[in-house]
Amino acid sequence: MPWTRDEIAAKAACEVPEGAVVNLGIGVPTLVAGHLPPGKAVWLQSENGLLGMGPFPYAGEEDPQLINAGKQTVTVLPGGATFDSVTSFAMIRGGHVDLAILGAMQVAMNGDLANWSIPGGKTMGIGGAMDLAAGARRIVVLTDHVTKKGKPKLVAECSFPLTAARVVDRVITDLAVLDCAGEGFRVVELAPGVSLEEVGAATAAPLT
Amino acid sequence: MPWTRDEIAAKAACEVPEGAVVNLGIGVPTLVAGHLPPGKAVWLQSENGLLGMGPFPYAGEEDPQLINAGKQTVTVLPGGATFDSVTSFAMIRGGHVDLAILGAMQVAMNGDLANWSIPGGKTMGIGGAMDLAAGARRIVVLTDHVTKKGKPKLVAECSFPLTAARVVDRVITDLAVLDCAGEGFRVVELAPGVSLEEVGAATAAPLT
Amino acid sequence: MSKLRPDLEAALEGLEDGATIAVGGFGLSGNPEALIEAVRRKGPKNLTLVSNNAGALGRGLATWLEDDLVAKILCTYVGTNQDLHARMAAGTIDVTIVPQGTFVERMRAAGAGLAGFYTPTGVGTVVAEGKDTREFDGRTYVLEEALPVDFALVRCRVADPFGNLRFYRTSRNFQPAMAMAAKVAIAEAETVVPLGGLDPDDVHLSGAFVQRVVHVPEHEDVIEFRTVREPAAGERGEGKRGA
Amino acid sequence: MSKLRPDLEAALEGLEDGATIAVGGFGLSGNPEALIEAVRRKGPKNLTLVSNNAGALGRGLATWLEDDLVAKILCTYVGTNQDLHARMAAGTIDVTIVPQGTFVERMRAAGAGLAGFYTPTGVGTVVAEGKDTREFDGRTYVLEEALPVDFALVRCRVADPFGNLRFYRTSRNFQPAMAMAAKVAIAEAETVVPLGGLDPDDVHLSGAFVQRVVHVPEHEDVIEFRTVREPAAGERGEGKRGA
Repeated sequence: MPWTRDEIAAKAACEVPEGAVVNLGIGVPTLVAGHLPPGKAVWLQSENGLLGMGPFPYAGEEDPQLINAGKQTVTVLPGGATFDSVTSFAMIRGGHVDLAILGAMQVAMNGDLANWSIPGGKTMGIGGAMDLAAGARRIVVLTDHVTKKGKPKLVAECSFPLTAARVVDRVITDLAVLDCAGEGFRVVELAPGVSLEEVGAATAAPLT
Repeated sequence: MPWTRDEIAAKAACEVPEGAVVNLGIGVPTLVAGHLPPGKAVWLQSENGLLGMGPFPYAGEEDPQLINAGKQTVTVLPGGATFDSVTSFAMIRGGHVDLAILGAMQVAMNGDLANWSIPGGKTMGIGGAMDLAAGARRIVVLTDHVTKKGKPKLVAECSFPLTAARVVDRVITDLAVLDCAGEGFRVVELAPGVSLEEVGAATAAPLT
Repeated sequence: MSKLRPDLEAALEGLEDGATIAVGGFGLSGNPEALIEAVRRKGPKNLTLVSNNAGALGRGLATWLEDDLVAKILCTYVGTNQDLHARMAAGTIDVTIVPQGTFVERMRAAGAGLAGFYTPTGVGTVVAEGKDTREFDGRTYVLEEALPVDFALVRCRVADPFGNLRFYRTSRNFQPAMAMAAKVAIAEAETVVPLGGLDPDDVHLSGAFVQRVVHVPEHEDVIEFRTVREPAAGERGEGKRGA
Repeated sequence: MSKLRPDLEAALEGLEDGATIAVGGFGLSGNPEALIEAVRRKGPKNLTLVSNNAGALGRGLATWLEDDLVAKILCTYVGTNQDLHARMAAGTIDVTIVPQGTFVERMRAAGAGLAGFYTPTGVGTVVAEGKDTREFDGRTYVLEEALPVDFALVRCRVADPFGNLRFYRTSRNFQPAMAMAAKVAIAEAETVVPLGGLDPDDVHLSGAFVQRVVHVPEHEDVIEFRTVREPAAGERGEGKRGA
């Protein structure tokens, strides 16, 4: 049985080392925060200028000038710090973010990532996506294995505009955990009841 | 009669506009602070990370962690701010310092400045000199017109290693106030009792 | 010589048609709301707007689009800015979308007197097309150039008459870099304190980078996505993001 | 997971022969004195030292020269550092002198993930010799490359267990950029507060840039030039400078 969104997020939470500085992208990556074991010290970075992001505030305690990169009201944990965007992206590009967990439209077997624009679609923008993809020390992508129309998202070569080239280390989908291995995807783990053949059929690149 | 060091500094003080951000170099430029009219708001910058530098502290009030770029104990005025060297040199190179008043070994008629190294001499270093010369909006040089051995310091072309090329606007010496005018030095004012001929004889470049 | 201006109109002196204006704030948070509204009233045309989002929900800088003040936009994220989507679709506005780190670093470079820098961001993507690339230690970087602006409009928590500024929480964002990059940086301050009212170590941006200050205690600070947690629940949830 | 180390030796773990070490402080002010002394005791050889002044008056980093720990120095000003002058004259040390703004910006670039930048500083001088230059808008700039280091030793006023740092007055100087540029940034803190002991807006350098913290309440902070004014005199005098 394929993993649910929450199960994918729980898998991803295991990728987060103690004490790590982590940036969580839009979509399923967001859910990872909820699956971190209590007591595990993880420093969530929000690229609008916050490290040590806490949970949403209690109703009535929202601060309009304390938001995350999704413009949602958040809180700051003890030990958190605020800074300007120059410093925030210095942190990101300079390799001081240990891990970015991102969504994707396509991931290629060589690690190419496409997650910002669909040709012919409405352009939402780049935001911090390209800096995060280029700068974070490790990139883990969380995504459904195929699109809603059943098309593979793990491909030999991206057809969508790239966010960054050769940056993705690992992909966690509803079907499997896979590493980008250059000439193909290396299967690390299969979802319970999912066969290698099923994963292969849903992937537009070799499995190695 | 040639101007004294203090008279040179007083002349230079007239070059400082109200409200200006000013960096004062080593030697005679240092004396300019003492000649600013009381009540004239001037913001002295010290490139080690201080804007709004005040006078020396009273004895017993020295703070070893509040120094100027000459490593002397200083104070900070109300409205002053401290910052790191990255920000300090961003300020300097980015044109946010209105005026730098510097010493010189040689100044060329095209504005070339040499004030950091004498060939064969002991090298003291560059410090902030090159950034100030390249970055401040206006450069005024205070210097004796000739060396202790009587050699002209205002020249057609610098023989000493440059600090920056084509940056000096004005030179105030013991003999005259002169502007760097490309093909020569333009005499703006003569010290009392000093003739144009005397200045010309002491200058190794045309007067225009 | 105070940099305090008596009102918004005085603060905007010299802002004319064709100006390039950077405006601080992330989405609708930490915007210089009064200055934005005052520019709208003034009505300069043919502006180039440098802003992360260029407004949202029909508010803030979106009102400049509504009034057709803006000919060009440099931004990083369009997102839910329907006014901008509509104008992009209609082709009535020239929009350049750049990576956020490059966006702010280019302004920082302008303010710091640097002509450009080599960044890894955007290499191998459309962002690097037509730009110089170069290898350093086996990795490819793209040359991005400084982005100076004519005016910067920023919002801060505290200002003094010299223009020393202090910001609050995540409303600092692009504001310091924008001020640095501007010929004329105008700070809209919630609080104005006398000289000495800020400890030297508490200043976030030195007055050397700020030309004018205007005191505007009131601000709305629209929350775009009000997210809260249940008092009982112990769950963490930073929610979705997207800019 | 605290970054606090129990003692100086633990803080210096892994610092070996041949390391490139950046050390904060301006002259003898704001130096990480205890870390400097601990490195001396440890005695690694063949170091590359990145420091504005490399010590003075036979103190601070000058003791590393005395013990022949240093093979190369990158600095901006030698000044009154007689130990360094002597070794330069004897040719027993490889010294590169660079402009101070370039010195610190190169470390900032390394910490910010940028490979290099174009600066106007040094154009037309020996500093630009052998380096690429390029024109932007009619002005010439020289390409300076990022300067990463293995270790940074910095001194701060306040640290917390995550490594968030706050500095005091002009002792901030090169320390944030050096920490950013380092694989391992070690902060010697006068005071250590618990997490939350620093307001988020009061942090000068985020713990993301700091790997280790060691608590050293005592520090000497040598004054190189004690300059004072007469209580009676109303004169201003900022005195001579030179670094």
